Amino acid sequence: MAPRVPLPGFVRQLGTDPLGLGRSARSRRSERLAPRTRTADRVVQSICPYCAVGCGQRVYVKDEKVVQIEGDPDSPISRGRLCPKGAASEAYVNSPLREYQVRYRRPHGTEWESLDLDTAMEMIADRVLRTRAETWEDQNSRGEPLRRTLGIAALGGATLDSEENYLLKKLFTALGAVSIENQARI
Amino acid sequence: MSATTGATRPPQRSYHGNPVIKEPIWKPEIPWYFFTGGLGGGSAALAYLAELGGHEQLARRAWPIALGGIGVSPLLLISDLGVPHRFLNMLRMFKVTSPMSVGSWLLVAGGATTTVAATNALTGRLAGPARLAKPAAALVGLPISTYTAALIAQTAVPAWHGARRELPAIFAAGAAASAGAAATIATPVRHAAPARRVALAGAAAELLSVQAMEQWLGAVGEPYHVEQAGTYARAARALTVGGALLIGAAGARSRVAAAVGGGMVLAGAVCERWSVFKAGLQSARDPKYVVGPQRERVDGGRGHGASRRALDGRVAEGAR
Amino acid sequence: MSERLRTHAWPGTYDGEAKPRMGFFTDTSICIGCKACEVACKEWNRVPESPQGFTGDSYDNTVDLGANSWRHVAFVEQRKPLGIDAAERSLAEAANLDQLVAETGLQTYQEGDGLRWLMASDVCKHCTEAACLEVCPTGALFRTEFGTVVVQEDVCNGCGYCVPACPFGVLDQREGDGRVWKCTLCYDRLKDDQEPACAQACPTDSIQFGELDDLRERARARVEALAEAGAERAQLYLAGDDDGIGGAGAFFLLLDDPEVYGLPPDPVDATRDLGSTWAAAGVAAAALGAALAAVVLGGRR
Amino acid sequence: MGSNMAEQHPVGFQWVIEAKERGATVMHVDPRFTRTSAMADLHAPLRPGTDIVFLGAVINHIMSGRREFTEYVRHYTNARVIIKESFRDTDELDGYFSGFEQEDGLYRVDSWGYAGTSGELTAGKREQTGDVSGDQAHGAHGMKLEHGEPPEEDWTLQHPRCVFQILRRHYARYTPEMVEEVCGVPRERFLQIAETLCRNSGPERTGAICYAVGWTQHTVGVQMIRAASIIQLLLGNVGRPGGGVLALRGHANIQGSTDIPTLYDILPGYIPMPHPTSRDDLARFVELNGPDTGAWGSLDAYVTSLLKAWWGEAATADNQFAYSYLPRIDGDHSHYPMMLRMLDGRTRGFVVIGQNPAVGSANSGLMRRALANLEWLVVRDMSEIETAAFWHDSPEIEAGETRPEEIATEVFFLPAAAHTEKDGTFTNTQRLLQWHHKAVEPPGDCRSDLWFAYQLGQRIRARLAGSPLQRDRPLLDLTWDYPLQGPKQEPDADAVMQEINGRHADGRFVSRYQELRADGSTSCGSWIHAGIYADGVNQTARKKPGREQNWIAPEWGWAWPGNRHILYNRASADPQGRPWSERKRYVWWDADEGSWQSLGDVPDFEPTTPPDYTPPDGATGTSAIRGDAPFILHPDGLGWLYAPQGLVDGPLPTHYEPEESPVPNRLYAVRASPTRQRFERPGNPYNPADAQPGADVFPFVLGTYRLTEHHTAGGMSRTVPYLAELQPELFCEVSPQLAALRGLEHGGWATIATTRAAIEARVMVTERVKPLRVQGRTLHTVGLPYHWGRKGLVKGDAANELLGLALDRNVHISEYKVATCDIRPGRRPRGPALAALLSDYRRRAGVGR
Repeated sequence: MAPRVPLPGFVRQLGTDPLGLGRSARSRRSERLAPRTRTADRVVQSICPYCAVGCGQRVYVKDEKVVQIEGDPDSPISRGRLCPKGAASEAYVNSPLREYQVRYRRPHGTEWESLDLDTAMEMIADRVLRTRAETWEDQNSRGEPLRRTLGIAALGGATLDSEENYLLKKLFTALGAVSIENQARI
Repeated sequence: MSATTGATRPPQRSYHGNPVIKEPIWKPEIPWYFFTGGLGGGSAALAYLAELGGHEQLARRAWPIALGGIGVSPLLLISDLGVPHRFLNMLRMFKVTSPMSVGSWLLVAGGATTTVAATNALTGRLAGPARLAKPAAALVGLPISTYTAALIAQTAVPAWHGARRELPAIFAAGAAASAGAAATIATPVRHAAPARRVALAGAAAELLSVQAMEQWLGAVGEPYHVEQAGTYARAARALTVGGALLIGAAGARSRVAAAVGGGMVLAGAVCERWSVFKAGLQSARDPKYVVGPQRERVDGGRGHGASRRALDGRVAEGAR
Repeated sequence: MSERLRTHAWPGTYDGEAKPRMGFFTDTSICIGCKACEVACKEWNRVPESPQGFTGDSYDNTVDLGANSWRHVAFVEQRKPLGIDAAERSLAEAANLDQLVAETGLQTYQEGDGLRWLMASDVCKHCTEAACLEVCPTGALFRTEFGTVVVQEDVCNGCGYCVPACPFGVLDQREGDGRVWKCTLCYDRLKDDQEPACAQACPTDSIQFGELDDLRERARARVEALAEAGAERAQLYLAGDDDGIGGAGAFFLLLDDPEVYGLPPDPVDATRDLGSTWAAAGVAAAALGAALAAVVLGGRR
Repeated sequence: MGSNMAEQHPVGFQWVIEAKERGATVMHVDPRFTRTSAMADLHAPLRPGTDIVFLGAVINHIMSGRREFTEYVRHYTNARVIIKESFRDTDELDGYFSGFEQEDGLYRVDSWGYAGTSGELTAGKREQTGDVSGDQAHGAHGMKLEHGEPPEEDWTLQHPRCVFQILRRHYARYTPEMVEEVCGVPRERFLQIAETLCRNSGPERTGAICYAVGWTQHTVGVQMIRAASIIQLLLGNVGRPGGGVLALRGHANIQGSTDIPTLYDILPGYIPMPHPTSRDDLARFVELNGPDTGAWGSLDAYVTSLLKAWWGEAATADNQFAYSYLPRIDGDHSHYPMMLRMLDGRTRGFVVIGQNPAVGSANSGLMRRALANLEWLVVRDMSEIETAAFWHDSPEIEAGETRPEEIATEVFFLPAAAHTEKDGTFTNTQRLLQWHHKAVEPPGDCRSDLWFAYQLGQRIRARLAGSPLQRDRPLLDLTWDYPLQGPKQEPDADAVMQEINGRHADGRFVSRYQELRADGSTSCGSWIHAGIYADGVNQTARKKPGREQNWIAPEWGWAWPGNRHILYNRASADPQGRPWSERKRYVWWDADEGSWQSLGDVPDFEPTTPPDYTPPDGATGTSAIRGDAPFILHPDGLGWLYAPQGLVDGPLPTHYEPEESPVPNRLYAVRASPTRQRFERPGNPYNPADAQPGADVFPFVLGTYRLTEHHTAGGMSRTVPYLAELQPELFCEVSPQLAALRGLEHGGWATIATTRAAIEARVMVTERVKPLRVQGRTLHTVGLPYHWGRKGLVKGDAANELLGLALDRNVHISEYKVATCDIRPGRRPRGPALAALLSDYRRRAGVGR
């Protein structure tokens, strides 16, 4: 698609650009170029999901899709800078290997099967309660209270928000499932 | 994998042995175009001169050869482009600093004039325009034969840029040899004397100019003798000499000898272009050709001051 | 706009629209080889992946600049003699001296234990005299209003002339796409007064972006300081305005000679010899004409 | 030391470069020459696992040369405190402290306490199951001190049983020569570092020590960090700007997931999980776990407020505020015992959220066998990580040892929302909570883990509605109604944070933890976060640009507790409340105002307690802390050079060899830490160590570490094109000498083996890894980054396959950082031949399956 330039370049050279190295060679597209940070619908301030330095990130959104993530110059910790992982955050949230659907594997199965989210949650709730009931310990040998199950374990939290950790700890503790851990101990 | 003992080595003079500049990315169409461009341009000149000299039969054969050469050239160039459908962008600008830009316009001019000339030569029509087109085609054909040398010389490839004064001569000689040889093949012996003379002159000039270049270049010219470039160079020399001798000895009497001799000279010209092309790739690939001469210039005080040590005080001087 | 930054087409062809000439000063003495610049550049410019596999060239698996790597961090591991001061005082005795730092010649900058690990982020030089720009037949390459050199993806037809023309081997053709790509110094971001992605990401500000004049000022002060601190091979590369390419828009502070990093020690823009090249071509053309005339017309029938 | 900041925290490292430009000296002590070493003024390679000898020698260098910051030490540390008669040090008992019980492999700690005190709870009673978490009060909680003052002190620091003298004697044998012999660090290099540290301390100057898992992942990890704290206390670097011991933590919210812990042994705010012994008596729980003095003196207010937050109306004074709803722990339910329970079939269900034990945990093969023994497994992550794929893609399946059909585990994979698809906070490594705003809705089935926890809770509560069972009360009485937002009905993170912040009875938000009451009138999800929603404003979402604030930037985010950026910053003023120097001014007493002032931080002290305040008899909580005692969380308000309480393996850091080490312990008869946790069972063999028969089968030291380009086990980087291509293949780093010894070719392949597994890696021969002369031998190190696995854009073997389980009993963290191994050229065998290779190694090492 030849560029729709008003005048051919070699004509525009006749003015101040005889060698044709500067403005006469600039195409209409280049002239009107704008970064997607300006053409985005909105930008939100976020924090990098990788390490614990806590660098500030600016997330740009266009048509309800993350189109750019870069450093947040306002952050006193990172001053707009990022490491290779932080700089790759957009490629991480839009990774080609990211999963968007629930997948289920039946015992002894050889393939993943699909399952809708609601059914999965129902099945999980059933299993939690079943295992909890089967492995409930009310007291120890000295009659002191245990009121717990070690039949259910949970792992994970260092990559989750503090609020998520809070609800998980609150729920599992109320369930009596005391054996929960995360990467802080790895 | 760098073959050395490990990632750590005493301060070495190249970065893990990697090239410093990039090899040209052109495909085989380009060395072939060097040949067809020269053939086209040379034949146009030959055809016009033949007419001037009253060699009607010769001219009637040389013009179609010229058209063939000039005609196939754009096809080769367009096929080499990364984005062929944007070939018209070649005429977007006219840049004197770019031999390829100037060359593109020359090719347009050459193409048009040679088409008119050849049509006239073959069909007699367009006599009016042909009166102007023929000399124009001849005139334009000359730079078309040599601008390609300027093109490759205007790169960072040491073997090419170093030979910028000699390469045009080689390409000109090559054009002459090709034009002469082609005409010798295409024209009955009795009308082909001038063609034979051009073929012989061209061949001789080609051999001499290649020799001169290699003398002059010294170490930078090493790629021309080694590996593929060397093989093509030796083939070129053998074919050119053999062809010339055959034409010289029997070309006047035997159409077969003329044809075979002409073919050999043509093949010689093609090989010479391929030798020049391959030498460029080899020269860019090995950091020693790029870094060696530059380091010598710098250590010999003839460098351009790309690097300034703080301690030797030249920073202050460089920062006037 | 100081005289010394002037290029053929900037600011001349832009009159009022010209902006100050922008560039990069890459101070490799504080580069920690993290490759944030490589990733930030590829992410911003949507540059395709370019896996090269495990190279064994220290921590460099990017290998070089090219159509799919517009920034390239080089890693050079060097064994150097430990620079204890001449009196060969053992460090223990020296340790008890008062001004510990001054006396013991505490190695400065990347000279631990006789071993040195150089790291440097390479990029297009945006030369003052840019061979790629000058040889480009279509005007796809052009000098922007910021004095930088940019390939316009809507014009480039992949003729490939700029690839061998660049004395630093920066440009390359992208497989499957046909066009040539290189660093644009984030031309689109500059249009919106934003810092290029690599410079903004660089954690230690080894990559500094700004007006070329200021950057050159800063670089001179920096290399003096480093020299006094003992880095005797510290040197500015392409920071002047009278070297073989008239000085670069993106210049460097290196801790060793350029070729150690894969950079040419004395790059020259081929266009400087354009005159002699065109002359040779012209003479050869004329000679060809004359010779043909002589041979064709001069001979007996 | 114990870290690689330039590579693992590059953007944090900008401040090290900035300091260096202003003349700071950067010293990196690490087994390898890394990108941090490249930037350092000085690099000292030391043998992995010997950090305590190095640090102990620094302590010795300080004390023998009287280089400590005397006034700071006398007033702010427990140097002056006299210890009990009964205490015996390791020099007398050749490697043991007093109180060691051979059968339990545990110490009874009451012999370590301050003279004249009681209440130190034992680390473990014999009748317990010999595990660690008996009634031990965590951290510094226990120990009863009247009005916060140690009964017997000697301000002249001369008394033979005062901490200062015990410390000096304990480290007398940690000499520069010992460092050279045990750590392999040249004597001069060590002295240069020790001297630079000393010279860079005192009123005018401070120095910082940064560490990471290079210290924590050892069987003596906690004591390594303790040693650094002792150095910083002796040099007066704690609580002062530019000082401190900075933990460089590895995950975005690992600090947050420790403060509000998805961990088994603590409740939010580091409140210990209750044990069976306190039965249903809240007061007994507080009695057992809370000292009377110091900030922990208000434990009753904190735990009561937590119970009110969780069980609201159902928590009343007459039911001990639903204390009985809390389940009890009575043993080590940490990560590895958890996995071993799965192997033994006693744990049947497992929920894994944003973690990847199949390649991220030690002895990965054992982990996958544990997963294969589960009834059901739920994995929530962004991509199909190895933990989700273990049943169809694993080294065992590749080797034909097992087939998918034989694995019975039912697996649910639920896609998770990214950090850009949910609101919430990350707590960074400096306790700073920063809000990240949701940019877009989670796509497809992706949901946040707020959603998952909330939804799971709702469905469970629905099923249990009307249940008569007492065990279901905690679920039914739980406060669990959070406003839901957006098309995916995600719970409102702000509402959760408000619950964490806590409210008064009248609904007003709590603004300081000091407002919390034990009478049930306040609720607070985590006392250390009280004030995070002060004045109804989400303090963590404050984004006042750094350039519009001073370098402390108090109006960006919110640091717990109470937005205090530097903890114990009272110590940045002298005992009379004056700044130690103008250069290091930070917090000081303003007599006219009658309160503590600061450059911009919140003073970490009772605002109006004057420096000369001495607590009255019977004072409790922080009012029992003297005006010149900055360490308000300790019962005595002092910095603990000597830890009388809170640790299971000793009051003073002591060098022990790692679990797997080619050489003996040069300092004591005890080879490795006597309290380390080992698991003698199939699947977890240990390489023979020191002179044990078969130790020569694994002659080389194995070190594991990370690269900048990848993130921990690779789950968040191997799926990212731009990161995967930067470091595409697992490689091992070996010295030219080791390469020559074993015929390893640069760029070629090598197989690395231990009794657990054999993996393959490309070979990087480099001088950045050096052989070390140690205790008369030349020891070679094999370095292995551990980012690879079988999923993602780039694949490879996982280094964690090689490691065994040997834990630091204080915190149950396994020794990832050092082991022994063998290395040989060529790729590892495939199929059954792999198992054959392993059994050959085990046979030669004399070790069972």
